[in-house]
This record gives sequence, structure tokens and C-alpha cells, in this order.
Amino acid sequence: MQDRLHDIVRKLLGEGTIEYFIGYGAGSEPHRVVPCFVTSDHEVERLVWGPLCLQNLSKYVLQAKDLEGKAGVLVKGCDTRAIVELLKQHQIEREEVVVIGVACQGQVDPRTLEEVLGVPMEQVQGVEDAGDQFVVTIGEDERTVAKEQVLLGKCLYCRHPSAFEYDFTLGEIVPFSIDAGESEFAMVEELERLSVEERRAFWQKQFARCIRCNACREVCYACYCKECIFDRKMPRWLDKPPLLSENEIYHLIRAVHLAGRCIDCRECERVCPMNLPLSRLYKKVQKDIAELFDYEAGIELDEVPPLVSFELDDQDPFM
Amino acid sequence: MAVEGSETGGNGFEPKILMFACNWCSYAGADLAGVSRLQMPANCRVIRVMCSARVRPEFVITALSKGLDGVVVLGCHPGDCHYSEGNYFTRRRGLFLKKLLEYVGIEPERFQVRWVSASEGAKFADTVAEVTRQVKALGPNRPRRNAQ
Amino acid sequence: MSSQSVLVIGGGIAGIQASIDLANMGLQVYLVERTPSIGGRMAQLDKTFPTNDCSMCILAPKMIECAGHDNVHLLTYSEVDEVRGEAGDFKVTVRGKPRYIDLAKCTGCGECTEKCPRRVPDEFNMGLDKRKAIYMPFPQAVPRKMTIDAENCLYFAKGGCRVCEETCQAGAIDFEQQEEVLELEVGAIVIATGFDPYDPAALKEYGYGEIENAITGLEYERLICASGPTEGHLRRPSDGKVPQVIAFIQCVGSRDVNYKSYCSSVCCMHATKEAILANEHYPALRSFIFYTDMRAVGKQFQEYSIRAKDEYNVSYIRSRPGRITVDEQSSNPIVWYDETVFGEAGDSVRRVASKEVELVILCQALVPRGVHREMAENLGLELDESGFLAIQDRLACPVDTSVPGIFACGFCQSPQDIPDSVVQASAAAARVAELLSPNSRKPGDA
Amino acid sequence: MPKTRVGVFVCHCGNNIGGVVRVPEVVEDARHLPNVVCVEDNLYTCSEEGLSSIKEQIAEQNLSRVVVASCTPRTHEPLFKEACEEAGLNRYLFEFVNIREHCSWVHRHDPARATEKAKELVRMGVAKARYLEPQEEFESEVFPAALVVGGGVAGMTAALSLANQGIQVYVVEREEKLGGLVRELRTLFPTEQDTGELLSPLMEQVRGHPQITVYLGSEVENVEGFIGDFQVTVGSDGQNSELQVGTVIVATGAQELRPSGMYGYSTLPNVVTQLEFEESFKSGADLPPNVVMINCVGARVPERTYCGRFCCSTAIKNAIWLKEQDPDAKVSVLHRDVMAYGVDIEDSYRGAMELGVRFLRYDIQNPPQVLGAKRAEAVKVQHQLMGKEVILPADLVVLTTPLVPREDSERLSKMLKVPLGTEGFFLEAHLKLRPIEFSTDGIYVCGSARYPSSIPESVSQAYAAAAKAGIPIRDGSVRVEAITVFCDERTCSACGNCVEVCPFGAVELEEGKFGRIASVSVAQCKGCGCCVAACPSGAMQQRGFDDRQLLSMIGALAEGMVSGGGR
Amino acid sequence: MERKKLQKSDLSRWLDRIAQEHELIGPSEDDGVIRFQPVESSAEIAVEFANSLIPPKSLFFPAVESLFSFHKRGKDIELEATEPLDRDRVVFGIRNCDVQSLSLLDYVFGQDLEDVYYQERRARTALIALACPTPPRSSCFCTTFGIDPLSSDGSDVLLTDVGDVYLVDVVTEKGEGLVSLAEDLFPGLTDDEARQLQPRPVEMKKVDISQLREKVEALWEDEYWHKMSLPCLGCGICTYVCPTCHCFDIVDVGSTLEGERYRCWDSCMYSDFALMASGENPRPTKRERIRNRYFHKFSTFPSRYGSGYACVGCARCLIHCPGGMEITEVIKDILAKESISE
Repeated sequence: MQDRLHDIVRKLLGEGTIEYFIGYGAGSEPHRVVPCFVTSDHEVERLVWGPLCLQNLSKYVLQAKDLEGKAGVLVKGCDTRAIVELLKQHQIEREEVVVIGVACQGQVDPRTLEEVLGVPMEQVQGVEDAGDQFVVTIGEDERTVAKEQVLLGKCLYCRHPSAFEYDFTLGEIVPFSIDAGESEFAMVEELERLSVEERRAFWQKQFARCIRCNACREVCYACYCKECIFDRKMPRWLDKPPLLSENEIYHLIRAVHLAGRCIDCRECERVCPMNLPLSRLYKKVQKDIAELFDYEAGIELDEVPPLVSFELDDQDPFM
Repeated sequence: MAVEGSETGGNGFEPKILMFACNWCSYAGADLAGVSRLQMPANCRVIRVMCSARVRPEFVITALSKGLDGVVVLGCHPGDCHYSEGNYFTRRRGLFLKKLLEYVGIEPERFQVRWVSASEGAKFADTVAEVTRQVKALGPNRPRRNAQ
Repeated sequence: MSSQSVLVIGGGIAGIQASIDLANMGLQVYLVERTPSIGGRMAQLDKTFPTNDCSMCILAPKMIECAGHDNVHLLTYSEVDEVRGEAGDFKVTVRGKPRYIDLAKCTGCGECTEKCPRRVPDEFNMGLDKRKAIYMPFPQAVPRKMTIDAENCLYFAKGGCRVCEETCQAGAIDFEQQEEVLELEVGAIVIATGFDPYDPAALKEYGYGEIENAITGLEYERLICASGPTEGHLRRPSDGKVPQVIAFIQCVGSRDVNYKSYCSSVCCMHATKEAILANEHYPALRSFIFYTDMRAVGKQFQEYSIRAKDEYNVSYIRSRPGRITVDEQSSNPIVWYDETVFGEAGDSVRRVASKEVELVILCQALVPRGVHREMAENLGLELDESGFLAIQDRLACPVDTSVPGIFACGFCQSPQDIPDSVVQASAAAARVAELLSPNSRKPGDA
Repeated sequence: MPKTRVGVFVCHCGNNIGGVVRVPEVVEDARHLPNVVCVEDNLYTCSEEGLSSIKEQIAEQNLSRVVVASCTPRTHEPLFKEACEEAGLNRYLFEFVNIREHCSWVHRHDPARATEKAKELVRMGVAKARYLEPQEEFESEVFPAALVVGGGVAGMTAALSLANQGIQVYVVEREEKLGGLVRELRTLFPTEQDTGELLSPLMEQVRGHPQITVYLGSEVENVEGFIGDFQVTVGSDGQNSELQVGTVIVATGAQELRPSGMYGYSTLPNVVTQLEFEESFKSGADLPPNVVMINCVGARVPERTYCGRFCCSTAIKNAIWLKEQDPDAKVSVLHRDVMAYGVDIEDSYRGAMELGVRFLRYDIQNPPQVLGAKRAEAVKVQHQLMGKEVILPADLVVLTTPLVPREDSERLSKMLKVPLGTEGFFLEAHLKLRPIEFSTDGIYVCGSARYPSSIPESVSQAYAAAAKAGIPIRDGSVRVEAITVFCDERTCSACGNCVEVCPFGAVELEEGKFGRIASVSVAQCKGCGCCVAACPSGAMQQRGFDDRQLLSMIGALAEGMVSGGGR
Repeated sequence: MERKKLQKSDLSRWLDRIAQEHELIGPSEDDGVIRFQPVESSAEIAVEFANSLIPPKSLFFPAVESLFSFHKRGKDIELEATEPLDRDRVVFGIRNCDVQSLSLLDYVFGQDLEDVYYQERRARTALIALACPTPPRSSCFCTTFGIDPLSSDGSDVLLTDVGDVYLVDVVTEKGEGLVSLAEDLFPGLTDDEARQLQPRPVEMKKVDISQLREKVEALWEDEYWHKMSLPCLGCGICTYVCPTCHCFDIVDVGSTLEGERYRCWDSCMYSDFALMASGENPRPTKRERIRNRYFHKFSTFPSRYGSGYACVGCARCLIHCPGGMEITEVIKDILAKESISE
């Protein structure tokens, strides 16, 4: 799969159809896979593909707008939902970007892998996909671990946009099907069963821990505003200090802005240094949007987002 | 009918409730309640907007997080909107926001959406009384001292 | 060049709409309204069919726009005295009855009303409750000013009182006010005097006046209206109980050669609306509508009556009741009517049936305003045999009366509902605009 | 930016406010608010004397904002704005605080808390006033011409009325001749006139009028722009011409429903519609002795719920005509309700009965059946009143059908960006009070394009549409209250939410200085603010209700609730 | 002071003893994140951890602190200072790189202008350093910046884990005071113990950064910054977890009538960090902002304070950067560039 990727990228760079290619590259240590921007032929070798390619690279496409030429990007099925939404929200033109879809069979969640293996990630030399298992090389020996034990949360409910024409595909792009054993919204229902006070306490504690480093905003594909309302001085929506009231405003307003846009890529939760359970917040957003308006972001290109449309017979508990 | 005056008894806690009223229907309904001298608790403060669709969910979140005890968005009955479609969006935003706020531990009574037409003075007064009673029962919206 | 101003007679929805359009055309409009406030019949309605819009919600903005328009001069509590001249150059005298209130000072605060001792039947609420001698017809009246009803004011009757004068902090009461006569020169006249309900007492068989729980459509409208005498609680006149079964009787006086031969066009939908409102207020309530032809002819009217049947417990009985009697102790009206009963063998027999209900609403015929006949003579206008203002050429010029330069819109010229009246009002405005526009040819050859 | 100088005027309104709210306390409290330079209370602020004191203070204290705390803005705001303007202060630098209907009148038994509430309402009003900005009401020029789409009775009447008001009119008619649907009739209802008596004068005046230009055999290909400046492309046999007009009237009428598959229509030769009856039989063909008319064909049925309104009167007209031609003819009309509303139709309904026309009522559950293999010979119907089956011999069966929307209304509605209703007719702005206007300004509709209407109704609507379409042209300019929205080019990220939600199609995405941004057509914007709430980046703002103003009101209210309250 | 010994099992008793006298602060974990925060007892202190996420700088220069609050009574305004610390504090478990970072911060908050808030906390806090385990975290590179993970300078007491006992080096009187709280737990070392119990040397990859400053200063115009800044998302993680970053913003929160003046961390990576009132922004894109960050660390800071580079090699930024930016790679790239400035 990796060599086919190299050939394609080399061809694209060679023909000059793209200025640079956004893919996954090896970091300084083998367990670190980082976004890498390949501009010239000799860098193509750095491109890798495997179960540790976690990042959703779609947001980087937005940077390509100031290039004269096009940008190429490697996207998993779930990442493509971000491309679909960016198209739907007029942020990119389809011809501006060369999309290479890769058949992904589930990505590893480093934190759970560490717990399951009992070994820090830095000792992991590499992870290989082996059907319904992962083969993890640590030092010399290799250990296999069942996939569903160490998969990223989102991989258990893998979803792809229904009809999307990739420019190139590596392997057959088909949703990775695995029995997650519980409903996709189990973690939300669990919180919903709590009383209002318990939920308040839970979220107040989480919001209080937030240091407002904005990583969740900067990594999110949907936060592409030229100047975010939080950075604006007049009107001042938010005071800069990470006080509880300001943190709560920050996270709830982001949740509202993500209504009908969140594609469950859970990058916000992955990059959060303070381990805030953000996916439990945004999973709720997706659950309500699905239940109230029967809509799922990033699936249909021409479907009108829910909060900018309406039905005459929407439910109306407000009589 | 609306509660005669507001009870200042009980634990003495008087909630402070923010109300958005749309210029064509609910603000006129509020005026009619006034014209008809319908007494109601003095906990609600009305902000006039041209259409209930102007009320950003961000206002509701900011108001509740800054410690106000309740926020009510009033609009025309669906189909009556002066701008023909405004309140359909208010309805959808309200549906979503209500569930989100409840999820993060804000009691449902603290954020409400109600349809009040220009001739429903009594309904406006009842809404004010009812919301005040409900929010008062919940107690203060936890003074948001900044726990760090 | 004919005078660029227009006289509009009648401040109902048609008069208001015509005034707004004419004023927006840059013409000076003199809107003469007999009662202290514009709004007309529509102001008395709770909701309007078929959308169930609250009537005041859609009327008030129009009233404020009309009264507030720079080109509109509101002459309320006034009547047209004399009209001379011809198209393009009419001389009109308007008699302004004294309100005994200084309009500049009065703020419509209503303190005087509270203190005034004299209570008289309130015409706005169809006499169902009382108002004071110093009053404002309804809370949202335009202009929001008080009026002293000279016939009933104690001071005028036997001197003394003047309580209102003491309470009024704005010093707006002025008992010395005299009648004002205004001379106007106008290029055209638009008549929009609307309708009066026909007194159903003429039809003895329905017992209006004797049977307490037999009321008219407009009386019902006031009872069901939130700003009405019972604040929207449908309390029947005899014992104030909320009826669980009500009956509407259509064409009371309409389509009847010995009263009014024409169909008043609006009562079928009016009854359906009132039945829906009853059920909206009291979900358990059932209503029966006795009709001959259910004339739901306008846009969304059919859907409206279908919804009435399906969702609001309304059933339509095709029969014209012969008589209404009353059960003495329960004072429930009993409606006697003929119905066709189908046997199993497909044969049928017609027989007289009766239905006991708790309230009967007589949808009476609607006739041009009482004062309309004398005004017509005054202006030299012909009336048709039903008493409406005659229209020469119904097809080509549906709003031109028999006198060039005088136009008629709304119920005064033919039975019609609010949208049709509003259309005719704008049509009259167009005709006036044609008449008064500089390079227009003489109206004769329009 | 000169320091903002706010003047606050608290009204007693006799004792309506003063009797409950302790106005002096409210005045004291307002005195300390930032930027407040003068606070005054008066007995009646809305009286002449109150207004003049405001004007004085504006001049003396060089006020740059005025806040009046008294009754409701809905009735008194224009009054105070006028006063500010007369004193030289931009009318949009004014904020109204309602402490009567929303405070004193409704908290009579609790003066202490009513006063507290009044103070806070004033604080909120001042907080908003600080961020008010002067606005100029946008005026866009109106091009002095009107377009009428459709040359039927309605279109011609509207065109003539506009022309007679001195306005240039373009009429675009698809057929080769004017006259529309009415041209297919022989006699008219209720006057029994010959069609020509109505149409010829109309057609002749329209063709002869110097102000009217008629395009026959032509269609509207494209419409761009908004009220005051519509660019219309009219295509007539191949070559297009460009027109510029200020307003547009849709008078495209409707077409008769051809009820194929019902009652043997199109299979039995002697089953015709009312229109076909009019064309064939009124031109001298010999009249059949037995005629049965069936009403409500294809109307008031689940798939087409509306009533055709005047098809009953057409049936009555033709039935009377038949009886007059041959008094012995047996004419019966099968109906579900005779919609003879009003004076004229009811008279002719009674007249028809007097002439011997039989009216039989049928029920939709068991409709009449046309009997006959190759020709219709009889009609069997369950007589509702007599409750038994009746067989009516029939040499001719005439089906009364409603008018249905023209097939291409969809195309025109897309071009003009005006909506169609559920039945496919054009959807007016407000069914009761704005029946012939669209919610989009500058476009009007009349005649059966809106809903089946008889000739007098269509003609009335045509005159009404002419009145409405004439107003902006006579005025020469369109003024829009300055509560419209505007887009901040710098921060707009062109996500398109505003374009989706705008009920009036007033927002489009266009290339701007900073790349693609949303741009608002101020003439079309009604100022509902729906797009502002849908804009994540806050680039879209509404004059007079922008985020700064509303947020500062919330801040003023949340003051002291918590450290970390907004500002 | 000569070296002492402490049984590992006695550690918690010592810490609990300290906790009675002073406010004990240690690395404790909640929701998988280790940060230095006050603990009631030693039980809450995490035992094996490479380093905390939020550096101990947060104890001296917190993410948000209230400078003072103000109330407007009519015309005059009352100011109310925030109360000073009620008890002295003892920080246990601080790594040597963080200790060195505090000395860098001492320059910032003490060299020219005395920051009272920082100085007060610095003066009233004792540091019990815990030498890094061997092998250290693979990403650590403190030795590159001349920091010896086992050195005790800058801290009051240094504990070095040598199997089942800690070697205890008491450096300052404060350190002595702390040790004296539980004198019996600290027997001296016998000679052979002193010989055997030697801290195991720490091997770590090392890079010669003597040329770093000149090289980076030569790269101001280089295209390198554009290419390397592409993966950066512009969030504030690297600056908030960096023990040497010290930029802050001052904000009045509250209303015109009453409120509090707060100081809180700010990040040069934010787009609006350098935004001026005029709307001008000297560092509008990521390229300038990243270049500025490395310039500050490797050129401006040393020249401004005459100190070492503003980096202690703790690798926190490298581990937590969502864009996978690695400061070690950047340093290598800078060093690899031939100086093209001449």
C-alpha cells in the first residue's frame, strides 16, 4: 500500500499537478507518526501508512488555498467526511485538492495500547495490521493484540461519506465493520442517565481543568473562521483567563457551532493535553442532531445542514 | 391567571431571568399584558429583538454561564412570523440547545422557548409567573465563583 | 390638474388599506371614521380564517402605519356631511363630533375611565358587557385617546360629576369643546363603510332575544376573544357555564327571499373558525354546523374545513333548521331540523329530528352599514336591490360606482371577506391614481 | 472618537410609572452609569413639553446618545426619534426602555422590586445605547417602468392601470394574441355579455396605449436584481431583448383541468369540459335535448383539495344559456355544494332553478357514473336528499373542472425567487392582508396565477397589483429602515449559512476584496437578523441589534452575579 | 552537607510530616494528567512518572491569578489586594530540568523588575528535587542544554533513587530544616555505602548547540521557516507546557462598577498575540510566529538576560504537539544549515 502511495505522489509531483502532498511521515522516533508535507521527490520516501496514522489531515488543505497550484492529501474514510463538509461549506473547491483515499482497517489508540501492553509507546518500534489483530514490535519481540481492544473510539463506529469520488484510492474504501458491543452513543447515554446535579458536577470539573490552549479549536476542520469570535476584542465574548465561566462559554459555544458539522473525528479529544473527555460532549451533539433532525454531517454532499433549514412539521414542544 | 405580585417569601432568593421578545408578536403580547394590568413577578427583564431568530444560542450560553438564573426566548407562533420563516429556525435552535444545556447540567427550566402572540397578554403573564416559579424552585444558578 | 387629495369614508381594514396605498402614492388622504377609533369590524374579531392569525396582531401594525403616515389625516369621531362637485374636484364638509378631550394632551392612560361612575353597554363587545361614559373603544385603539360619550355622560345629563376632569393629570378633559366642521377639497372619494350584522330577531323561529343561549356570530367572537368581556372564556349567557356542545346555524336571514336573498359569503368559514376556536379552548367540546352549501371557496378554505372535521370535533349537518326551542330548566336550546335517514334496503325517508345543545350561534346575514343608505343619497349613488352600492360594470371596473370619481370597496358594495376587501381597497387606490394622475384621460373612456 | 455623551430621560407618565416606580431613585442610579452626562425625569416625556426638554438637552449637553425610559417603543419610538432628529441627532442614536407596560403596570403591588427592575432596565438601555451608531436609511433608485408577465384579462387590466398612471409598461404574452383564458369563452357571467364586449376594448387600448409595449409569442428568460432595478431578459422567437424595470406583476393565469380518465372524458366523444362546451356548442351547433353537468370534477378531492371557486358559476351560466336556447331542454347539474357566494351568483343560481335547471346533490363516497359504451347515454347518481338512485338520460355530459396551475409556474417562480404554495399556485406574502404581494418586495401577483379567481376578482386584483406596483415607481426611491444586516468583509469566512437561512434571498456569496464573502442586498433585507444568529464568526451584524449591543445588555444584567461577569 | 540516606518506604512518612508543617505540593494525577498541585497526604503523590504535563512553573507563575479587585462606590474606587500565601510551601518530585527552568524564570521576574507575586511564591517555597530515573524518557534532551539530570544545584534537597533507598543531598538551610523534621529517617552513609551507592549515570543523546545562536540568527530570512511551519496548528500547547515560557496577558474581568484584574498565560503562537490596537499584526501568519518563538528561545532571551538558552530539554512541547513539531529536529535543521548570512 505504502509503495503504491509513493508512486502516485511521485507521479503527481513530477507532473506538477500538486505543489505539495499532505501525508503521514515518520517522526524522530518510530512510534511517532506526524503530518508531513512532501514538496520534492526525494522526500516521498518519508511517507508512511499504517495503523498509527491518527491525524485527520483534511484541515491542512485549507492552508493550500494560498498556493497557486493544488495540494494532495491522504485521507482515511472518516477524514473524507471533513472534505465533504469543507466542500459543502464553500471552503475548498473540489478541483483545488487531489484526494487520495486509503482503505483503512482501524487505527490504534496509543493510550489504550500502552495500557493493554503495559509498555510506554516510546518502546514500540512499529505496529502492523493483521486482519482482526495488530502485530506490535517492541524492541526485538513481536506481540499481537486483538484489534477491538486497542482501536480508536471512532473506529468502532467507522463511517464514510456515501458517494465521494476520490482522485486515487489505495485499496478498496469500505467502512471498517466491527461489532462494538454497545451503541455508538453509549458513553452519552451513560451521562444522560445521571441526575442534573451529577452531570453539572462532572462537566464543571472538566471545564475547570481546561487551560484554554485552543488546541481543540485549531485542530478542528470546522473551525476555519478567519477571526474566531473568541479572539475578537469587541464584542468581548470571552475573557482570556481560563476561569470556569469563560471555559464553559468556550466549550458550549464551540459545541453549538459544531451542531450539524461535527463528523466524530475526535481529533479535539486526542490533542487535548488535559484529557478533557471532549468526544462525550460532541457525541451528544451528533446524537441530538441525528435524533432531532435525522442528519449526519459529512455523508451527503448536497444535503442542507439542519440548523440552516427547517421542516414545517418539526417537533414543537414549545407551544 | 398570573400570580398576584411576586412572593418575596421563601428563602428570599429572587432569580434574575433574561427574556428575548420578538418585536412583532411576543413584545406586543408583553405590552398587552401591561395594558391589561396583569400582575406578574418582577424577575424577568425583556430584551427586544426584531425576530426570535436573531437570538444567537451564544447569548443564551453566555447569559447562563455568567450566572443569570434563567433565559427565555419568546417568539411568534410558527406560521405567524412577520418574516415568514424566522421562528422555524428559533424552534430548531431551541430544540438543540435545550438538550445540550441539559446535558452539561443546566436544569431544563433555566432555558425555555415559548410562542406568545400579540393578543396573548395573559399567556405572557402566565409564562413569566411559571418560569419564575420554576427557576426559583431550582435556586440560584450556582454562583459561578471561579473554581480553579 | 385635479386636486391631489382623496377622501376615504370608513376606517375599517378596507379604508385603512386604501388610505395607506393612496398615501404611499403621495396623495393627501382624509380618512373619516364615525367611531372614536379606526379598526372597524376586524378589530372585534379574535382570530381570522383560515390561518387563525390573531386578528389584532395583523391589524394593529396596519392601524399604526396608517395613523402615523405623514399623508394621512385621521378624522375620527366624524361624519361626512355634504358632498358637491364632480370627479377631480369635490367639495366635502366633514362634521367632527366633540370628544370633549384635548387630543394633544390625552395620553390614553385610562385613569379617568377607572374613576368614571357611569357604566353603559359596550358596543365594541356587542353589548355583552359595560364600558364607562369616558372610554376607549378597545385597548389597542388608534388614536389611543379617550372619548366622552355625551349621551351617557352624567355631566351632560344632569350637570355635576366631572370626576374625570379631576383625575386627569394631563388636564386633557375639555367640556367646552364644540363640534368642528371641516371644508375639504378632494379629487376622488373612496367608500369603505363595511357592514352591520342583520338583526336575527326578525326570524322569530330562531327565538333570538327570547332564548338566552342563542347568540349571534359576532357576540360569540367577543366571548371567545382574550380581550373580550369574559377574557376568552366561552361563558354562555344564561348561567355562565362553559358549553360542551354548541350548534351553528348558517344563512340566518341570508339566501332567504323574505329577508336577504344574497349569500353573505363569509359566514360559512366564520362558523368553521369559531367552531375550531371553541374546540381549541375546550378540547372536549363538540360543535355542529347546520348548513345548506358549505361555501369554502377561498385559498386554503377547503383544507381548513377538512381540519375542522378531522381535528376539532366539528360535524357538518346539511339541513336548514326550522325552529329552536329551549328546555326550561336547563335553558339548553333545542334545534329542530329535517334529516334523511337511509334504511338498509337503500331506501330513505326524511323526518324531523332535534338536537339539544348548550349554546346556539346564529350566523346572521351581513348588510351594508345602517348609515350607508342616507350617505348614498347624499352622494347621489345608486344602490342595488340588496342595498349594496351599485357597480356599473362589475367585470371591467369592479370598484367604480355610478358616480364618476367615487369608488367603493369592501362589504359596502358586495359581500366579501377580508382578503377580497383588501384587494378592492388597493384596486380603488389604483383607480383614484389613474383619475388624478396628470396625463390621464377623462375617466369616461377608461 | 469623541467620548460618548448619553442623556437619560425617565418618564413618570402621570402616575402610571411614577405611582409604582420610585423615579428619583432610578434617576440617581442612572447618574453614575459610565458615559451618562445628564439624567432628567418629566411628568410626560411624550408630551410637547417633554419632547422639547429632550431637544434642549441634546443641544445644551451636546448629547451623542438619548435613552428614554417610559412606555412601549411600538407606539412612541417614531415620536422620540423625530424629536432627536429635529435636534440634529441621528435618529438611530436613540434607545427606548419600557418601564410602563413591562414594569410599573405589571408590578403594582411590589414598588420596591419594580424600582429595582426599572433601574436595571435603564442600565441595560444605557449599555446598549453606548454602542449605537448613526445610520443612514438606504435609498435605492426605482427605475420608472413595470413588467407584466401574461396578457390575459388580469395582465391587460394591470398594464392599462399602470399606463394610465403615466408609467411605462412592458407586457410579455406567451401566445400570439392577447386575451388569455377568457378569449376561449363566448358569453360572460353574470352580465351575459359577449366576450368581445369585454376583451376588444381592453386589447385595443393595450395595443394603442403609448406607454405600453407588448411582446407577443415571447417568454421571460431570466430575471436578475431586486426592487427598483430588475434586469429582465425576454426571449421572442430566438432573439432576446433586455428590459430594465422597477417592479414586476405576475399575471400568468391558470389552465382548465382536462380530467382524463374521469367520467369517460377523452374516451366518450360526448363528454366534454365546460370550456369545450363553450367553444363547440355556443357557435351554433345543434343543441342536445338532455344535458347533464357534473361539478367538482377533480376538485375537493384528496389529491387536489382546493375548490375551483367560480366553476359552479360557469356551470350555472351555461345551464341558463342552454335553457334560454331551448326551454324544453332537460338540464341537470350534479353538485356537492353550489358555491354561489355573493349577490350575483346566488341570483343566477335561483334564476337557473326558476328556468327548470335541476340541481342534484351527490356524495363524494359514491360519485355519479356515466353509462354508455361508445357514447355517453345516461348518468346514474345516488340522490342524496331522496336517498335513491336516479338515472338521468344524457346526450351530452359536461364536466365542470377547476383551474390548475400552469406547468411552467415552477420556472417563473425560480427566476423571480418567489415561492409556490402547496397546490402549485404562487404563494402570497400574507393570505389575509397582503394577498397580491410577495414577501420579496417589488413583485406582485394577480388573477388565477395566485388562486382560481372569477373575472371581476381577477380584474380587482389586477388593479390592486397596479396600485402596489405603481407606488415605488411614483415614489422614485425605496427607503429601507436602517435595521438591515451588513457583512464585515475582513472576518467573513464564506461558510454560506447566511445564504441558506435568509427568508428573502437577500444574501449571496460573491468575490470581495478579502476573497469570497457574503454580500447583502440592502434593498431586499428585511432586518429579521436570522442570518446574524446563523453566522459562527460574527461577521454578519444587524444595525441597531448587533452583538456588541445585545451582549452589553446581557453584561449589564449579569453585573455582580459573579466575578467574571461580562462587560 | 554530607550525603544522607532515606529508605524508600520512609518517604511517605517524611512527606506526611512535612505536610503537617507546610503546604505539601507534589505531582498528582487526575484523569490521566499529572500536574503539580497541593496534596493532603503523600498517598496522592504519583510515584513513577517521567514528568508532569503542566510544569511546576505554574506554582510560581500560575495560569491565572487575581492581581487585585476593585469596587466603585459612587465617585471613589476601592482597591483590594489578593491575600498572600497563608503557609510556606514544599514542592516534592520536581525534576532538575524544571528546577533550571525556575532559575531562567528568576531572570524574567526578578532581573530588572521585581514581580512581587512571583518573588513571594519563590521565596516561600522549598524544592525537593527527584533525580530522573535511568533510562530517562526517550524524548528528553536536557543534557544538550548542559543540564545534569542528577545535579542538585537550585534545589533545597535532592533525592536520587539507587534501588530500595534514596541518596539524599541536602543543599540549603531550608533543605536542612525539612530533613530535620524527621531527622531519624536520614541516617548517614557508611563508607562502603557511599562508595557503592552511586547514582547511575544518565545516557542521553546530545547535540552540540554552541553554534545554535549564531546559526539561528542567520536564518531570519530563510525559506526554512515556511516549510517547517506547515504542520503547526497555531494552538498554545507548546507554550503552556513549556517550563520556560513566561508571556502573560492582563485583563480586567467584571464590569465598570466592580471586578478583578487577572493575569493569565498568553501564547505567542496565538494569531492575536501580537495584534495591535491599530489592527496591525507584525506576525500575521504561523511562519513568523514560529520563527519568533525559536528566535526568542535561542537568541533574544540569552542576549536579553545573558543567560543560557530558554530551553531545558524537558521535551514536553515535543510530546504534546498535535502537529508533530519536534524542537530537537528544528535544532538539528538549524545547525545543519550552512551559515549563508555572509
